Amino acid sequence: MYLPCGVYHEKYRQDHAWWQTTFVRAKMIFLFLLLLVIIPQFANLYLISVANIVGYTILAAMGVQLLIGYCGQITLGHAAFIAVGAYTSAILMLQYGLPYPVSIAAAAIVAGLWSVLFGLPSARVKGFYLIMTTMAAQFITVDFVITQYVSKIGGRGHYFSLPPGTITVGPWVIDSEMKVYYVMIILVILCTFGMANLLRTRVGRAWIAIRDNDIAAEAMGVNVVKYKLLAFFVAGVLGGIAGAFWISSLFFVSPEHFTWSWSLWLVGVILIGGVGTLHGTIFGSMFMTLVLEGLKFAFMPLSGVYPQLLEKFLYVKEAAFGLAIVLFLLFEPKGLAYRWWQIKNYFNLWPFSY
Amino acid sequence: MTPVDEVQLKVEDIHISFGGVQALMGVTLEVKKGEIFSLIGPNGAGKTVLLNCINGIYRPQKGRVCFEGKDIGYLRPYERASLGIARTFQKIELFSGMTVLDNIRLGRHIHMKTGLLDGAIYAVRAAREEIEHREFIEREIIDLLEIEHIRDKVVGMLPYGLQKRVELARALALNPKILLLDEPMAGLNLEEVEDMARFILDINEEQRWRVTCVLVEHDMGVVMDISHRVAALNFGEKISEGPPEEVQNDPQVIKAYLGEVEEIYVTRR
Amino acid sequence: MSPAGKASPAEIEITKDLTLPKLLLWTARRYGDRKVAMREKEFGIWRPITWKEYLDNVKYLALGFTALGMERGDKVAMIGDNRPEGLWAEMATMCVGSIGVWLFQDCLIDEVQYIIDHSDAKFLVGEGQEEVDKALSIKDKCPELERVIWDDPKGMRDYDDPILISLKEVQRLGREMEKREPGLFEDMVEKGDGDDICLLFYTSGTTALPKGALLTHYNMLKMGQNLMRVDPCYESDDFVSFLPFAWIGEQMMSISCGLQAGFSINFPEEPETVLENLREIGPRVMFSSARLYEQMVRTVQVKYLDASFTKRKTYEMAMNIGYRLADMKFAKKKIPWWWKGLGYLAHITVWKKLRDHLGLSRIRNAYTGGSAIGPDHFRYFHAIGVNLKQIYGQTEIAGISVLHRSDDIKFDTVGKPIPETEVRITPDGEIISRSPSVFKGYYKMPEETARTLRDSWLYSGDTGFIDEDGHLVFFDRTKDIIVLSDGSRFSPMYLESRLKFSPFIKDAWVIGDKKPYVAAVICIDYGVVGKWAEDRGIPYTSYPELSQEPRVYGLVEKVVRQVNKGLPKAARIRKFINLYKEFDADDDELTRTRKIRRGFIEERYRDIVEGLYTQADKVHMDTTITYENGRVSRIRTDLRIAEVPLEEEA
Amino acid sequence: MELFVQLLITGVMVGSIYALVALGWTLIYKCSGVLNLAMGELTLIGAYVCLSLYTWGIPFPLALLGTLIVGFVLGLLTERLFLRRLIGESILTVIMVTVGLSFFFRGVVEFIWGTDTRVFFPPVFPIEPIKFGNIVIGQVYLWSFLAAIVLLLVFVALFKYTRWGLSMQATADDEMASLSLGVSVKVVYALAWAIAFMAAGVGGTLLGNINGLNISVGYLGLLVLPAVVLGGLNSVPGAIVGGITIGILQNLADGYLSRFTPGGVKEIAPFAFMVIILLFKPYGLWGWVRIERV
Repeated sequence: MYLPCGVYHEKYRQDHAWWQTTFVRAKMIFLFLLLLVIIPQFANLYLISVANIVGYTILAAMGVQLLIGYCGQITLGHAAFIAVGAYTSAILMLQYGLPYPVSIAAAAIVAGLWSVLFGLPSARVKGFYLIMTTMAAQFITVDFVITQYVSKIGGRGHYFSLPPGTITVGPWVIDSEMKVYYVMIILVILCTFGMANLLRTRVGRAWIAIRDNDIAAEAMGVNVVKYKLLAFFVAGVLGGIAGAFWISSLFFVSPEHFTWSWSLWLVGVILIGGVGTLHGTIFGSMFMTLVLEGLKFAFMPLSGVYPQLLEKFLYVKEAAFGLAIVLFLLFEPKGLAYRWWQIKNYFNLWPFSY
Repeated sequence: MTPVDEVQLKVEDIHISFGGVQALMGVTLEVKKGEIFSLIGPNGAGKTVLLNCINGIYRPQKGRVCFEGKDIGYLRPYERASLGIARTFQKIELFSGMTVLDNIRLGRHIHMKTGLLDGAIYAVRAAREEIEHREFIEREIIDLLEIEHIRDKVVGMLPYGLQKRVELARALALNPKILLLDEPMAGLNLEEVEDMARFILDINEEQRWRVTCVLVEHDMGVVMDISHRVAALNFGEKISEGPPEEVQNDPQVIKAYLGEVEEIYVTRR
Repeated sequence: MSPAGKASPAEIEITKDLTLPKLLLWTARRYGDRKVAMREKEFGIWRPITWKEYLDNVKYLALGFTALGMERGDKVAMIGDNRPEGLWAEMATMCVGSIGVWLFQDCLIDEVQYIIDHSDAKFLVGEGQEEVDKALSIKDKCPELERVIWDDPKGMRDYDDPILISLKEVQRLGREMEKREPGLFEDMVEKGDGDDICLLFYTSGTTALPKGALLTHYNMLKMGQNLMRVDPCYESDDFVSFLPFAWIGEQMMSISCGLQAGFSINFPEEPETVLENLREIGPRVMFSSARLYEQMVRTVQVKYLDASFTKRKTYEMAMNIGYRLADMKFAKKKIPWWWKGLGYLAHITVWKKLRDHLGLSRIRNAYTGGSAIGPDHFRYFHAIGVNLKQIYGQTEIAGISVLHRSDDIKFDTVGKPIPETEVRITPDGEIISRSPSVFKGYYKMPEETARTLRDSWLYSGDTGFIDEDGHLVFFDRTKDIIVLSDGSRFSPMYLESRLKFSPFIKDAWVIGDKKPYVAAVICIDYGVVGKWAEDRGIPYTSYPELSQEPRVYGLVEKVVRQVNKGLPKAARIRKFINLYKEFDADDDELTRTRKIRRGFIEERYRDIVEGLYTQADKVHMDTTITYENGRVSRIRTDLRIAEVPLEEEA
Repeated sequence: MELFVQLLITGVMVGSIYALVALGWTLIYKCSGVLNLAMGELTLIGAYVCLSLYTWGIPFPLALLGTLIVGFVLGLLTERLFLRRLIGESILTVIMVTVGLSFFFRGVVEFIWGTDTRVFFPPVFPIEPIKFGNIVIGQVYLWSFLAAIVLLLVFVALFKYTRWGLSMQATADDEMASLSLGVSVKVVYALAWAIAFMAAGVGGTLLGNINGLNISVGYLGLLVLPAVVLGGLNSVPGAIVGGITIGILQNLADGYLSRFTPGGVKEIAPFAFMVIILLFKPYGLWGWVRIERV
């Protein structure tokens, strides 16, 4: 951590604090104001809806970041746990009429446990073989269990439609993008802080230790299997929260929202953002959502020349995403967070280079 | 410190082979409490394998490992760590992405309690525990091993000698009863070797620690200087055991080292 | 930055009755637990010690000393790094009425023995095992030594010599004493008188044996007061104590000014973390040897060499502005508004950050003393906006007699005398001074005392003159002045420090006294030149090899030419040689404060000196080197002599 | 019993197509260590190219040849542009580059050919099934099987008996040794990708002939993964056996288990089977246990 001259600590508590200088504290207060007051005040609905997608991506990618970036367990099936969360939350609200916050908590737990189930092979399996089992989790959960069984609960057909007014937090009905935005901001802030705190305490350190050197971790007294499963659990919880959040901005839930592509997309997001950093998750989510939205505007003028372009924009987006991942991995393998760090360093070290 | 006449660690008739190669063939050892016990022997004699068996990374095909009178052969490495068996590795095995402080903090893992919920909230209990253990690490370990100047550095960037020291620090953070040191002096320069020897003596003798040390080492000068007893291995068998001078002059040991004299039988003094 | 709003602190009236312990008692009672007296970076954080804790520690230590049989007038030798315990021991000693003798931490065993023996020290307070070892090895040769007190328990488990006792134990004895005789401490402090000797300083002496200067409470207090009359210190200030306590400058700040102003003293964690810790604290006041400032400039210049193009250019521009502004300031010209604007620009783009890196972003007054700092370095600090000032003084005058004023700085002078101080020049150019801080004499050396102290004037043995503005110009130690071929006198130190402004040159030694021309022996900076060589693909394996590389000679020659520019012909360096090793204090080539010991090296490198004044183009060397761990190795090598052609003045 | 034999035979026939694609996968892994998740998109490209050519009126064998050529060129290009830089990177990076490629290829395919199902028209193979007693086999299956077997044999022969094949083998066994033997590792990598592209293209074409061609044919690329896991990642015969096993398994599961569930068993069975295998044999059926050295 870079501290300016003249900042010193007389207590460990100060030394362990997140924000140690007035400048940083002011910056964070500004950020909160921006998110909670300024953006809702001045942004139009379209921007808010984009922000909601960003928030959803952050929540969804955070679990992936935890598994891949902090615990070294590559997962290609995270959408499955998001789906579990979404369906649990939806069923609890539709069938049992539970309030939204309760259903989020329940969805988180269910998704966490479901994730542990598919994390079990990680006790014995490493590398490519583990990737295979997480992939299997995706197909078994979404394409089989949810499509064939869960969606049929309550005889609602293939889709779970969510009639307006279903989703309520106490007296408030979550029925506009703006309200969804507030739900999103609160969840994102809670999850980010929770994760950041976890990562600097015992559990998080054990995860990172497993990532860096699992043999040494075990020799230092870390129950590797237990902590891997814990990582799967927490990742599942985060996925569940993401899923449960996302239904608030949908009119219906269907398995198509949680395809394998979405799992891969999330991994792409953390790769572009930066593996093993929390703000990498945020950068990646923003980058992918905003850049691809921006692409749409870039294509608009072209549609006059080639009208099919807009119609087929989805495919362009897909190809662009693929190309972005490849290019990032080849030319910026440490992701945006590293670049961010470099920029900060550039100025912190100014006028020198080290 | 003079060792107590009480067996702390006992290895009995260990056999282990890898793909037909017999790495250990019936090795039996007793390490007394408070002792610095050194294992010597030519390359490939099975010293590291033996440490790995004690620490649980390998499961011997035959034989028993007893610690403080209990058979611990069925325990996983992390369970043995929580009994008080800590170790360092021959090729440094640090968590290279973490800072020195975090590496040592991880060594406190078994003494900490924070779980998921406390950790995520951080505010009260986890914060208190972090501070308590930070205090312990700073007072007992960082100060002892003189690594104040690098506490916030990422270990991957440190020079080799300091990494060795950090590894020792991490093992020490376990507050172990017995410390397995796999070639702690390998690759160090003269000054660093002296420091390391001093640290090992401190850990063994200081009232605060009194840790039994099992040392695998090639540097004969150090081995002869600091060990209470020495055992020599060759081709997976114990060929000699006793006080340093005795083992050094054992004709069997000399024979085992024959032909390797130039490289191995060195002393940096 | 400047404490413009703050009122000048109330000055303490210094009577002949006041002593340092009395002042401590008074200050500590005034602040109690409400203010931090000192901080030590220990176990990763800056642990605060309040004034009350400070006083308590001193008190029990003092009582413990008494319990051990310390009496007024006894000598207590102290050795160790800068840490609170050192200061406690010193204050406790003074409280008892004894005399403190500080030794340099890296003193060789012979020096330790000499000083302890010569000062008749009864007690030795050492930090830990290393000091205890030293003490035990000399105790038989120092019959006066009764007790050795140690503090850091690390590695002390096997020591059972009855002479040893721990600081904690002494304090425990003190507590018992307190119970038996309450009020004893206050009585002891009360007995003190301003004219009592409080400290005995052994001067590091560039020649001969160390001499012990006797200083009184009054000397010390007056000196601090007069310094602060020029540059007030405030109780809210932070000061970092990192120079050896055995150096008068450090005592002046930590003891004299510290007690009078009541500021917080901060102790670094380890000697190797000083710069880092300095940066954390960001002191308001700093007093250090020229060496540290030179080191800072060197670090900056090395980093500058490695910075990217944009950064280098920005830095260069800002520095150009800075130098112009500094020169205008020195010349006391009114600075035009556009230059002020440019200066502000340079401040926010470069200087601010640069000072932050150096840990000088909050500095109000930075002093340099001990040895003169070179004009290039001096200008450099003013260019980046650090108010660096020269201090001139000797141990014998409690550290300081002449000082720059903030609005009246000339980089080739050391400023004007501080209040209550008179400075004169004798007809043969020697600087003499008189003030309330002039010492009482040398311990057990009446002849030396008589030579130095005549008619209450202190004869410094330095050469200088007072210029038209009343500034003292310090030339050099009289015996170090060289007489050039044209008969003019010249200070080699001036040339040396200008040479050392180049990051490539670590040390330089200029010769030319009564010689046909000036020559220099250069020690290149291994790290920087090594990097330079690597960047150019020049292979080398060791210092000797690198130093003899022709391209390195070319590099050094460029520096020499630069320095030669603007010098009178006779003073220009005509020949130089790259030495095969760096000067080293362990080889006695440098003093502990890292000044060159001219006499010694002249003797040691006689071959080189001779070579420089013959027609030869190389010198053959055959000598031995002692390494830090005691290893000795023999070196045989040829050193090339390079000739610098004289350029006609343009 | 009849059902069983019927399922078995269909399974073997479809499985041979899987085997063909799995062979391509294994080849890449063996030679360059790349775990390729873009296999499905390679089959798509190949199949669509063939279909386009066929629709323009080019006879099927020639169209297939065209597929092979396009596959070869694309394989070389892909390797040169993207994968050559990946040597020595972490497993995640390598996998995600292929994932990125798969997104890219899929987007391009969808952009050019759309997502509607297309069929080879007129049908390449006669529609009437052939009957062996009570067992009915569609001619499409039979011809595809034959084509797959022929191609498998050709590839294996290439691999075993040509200079390039041998150097590929050498590279796979020991990169350093092959370097010292003067084998160009770069060429070998490129060839592996070219062959994989060709094999996948043919596999896709054949599958497209059976069920019609749409984006879901890319699923074939995923089925390959259980196949190679079963067969051990780096064994060519293993890949062939694994491919056929998966084909059989899938058909058996479909035949026997689908009555118990609302559907989807056919697609899931290979993966469920794979997870179960991995739980008990963490390194695949023929994998080795690694000894951790510290």
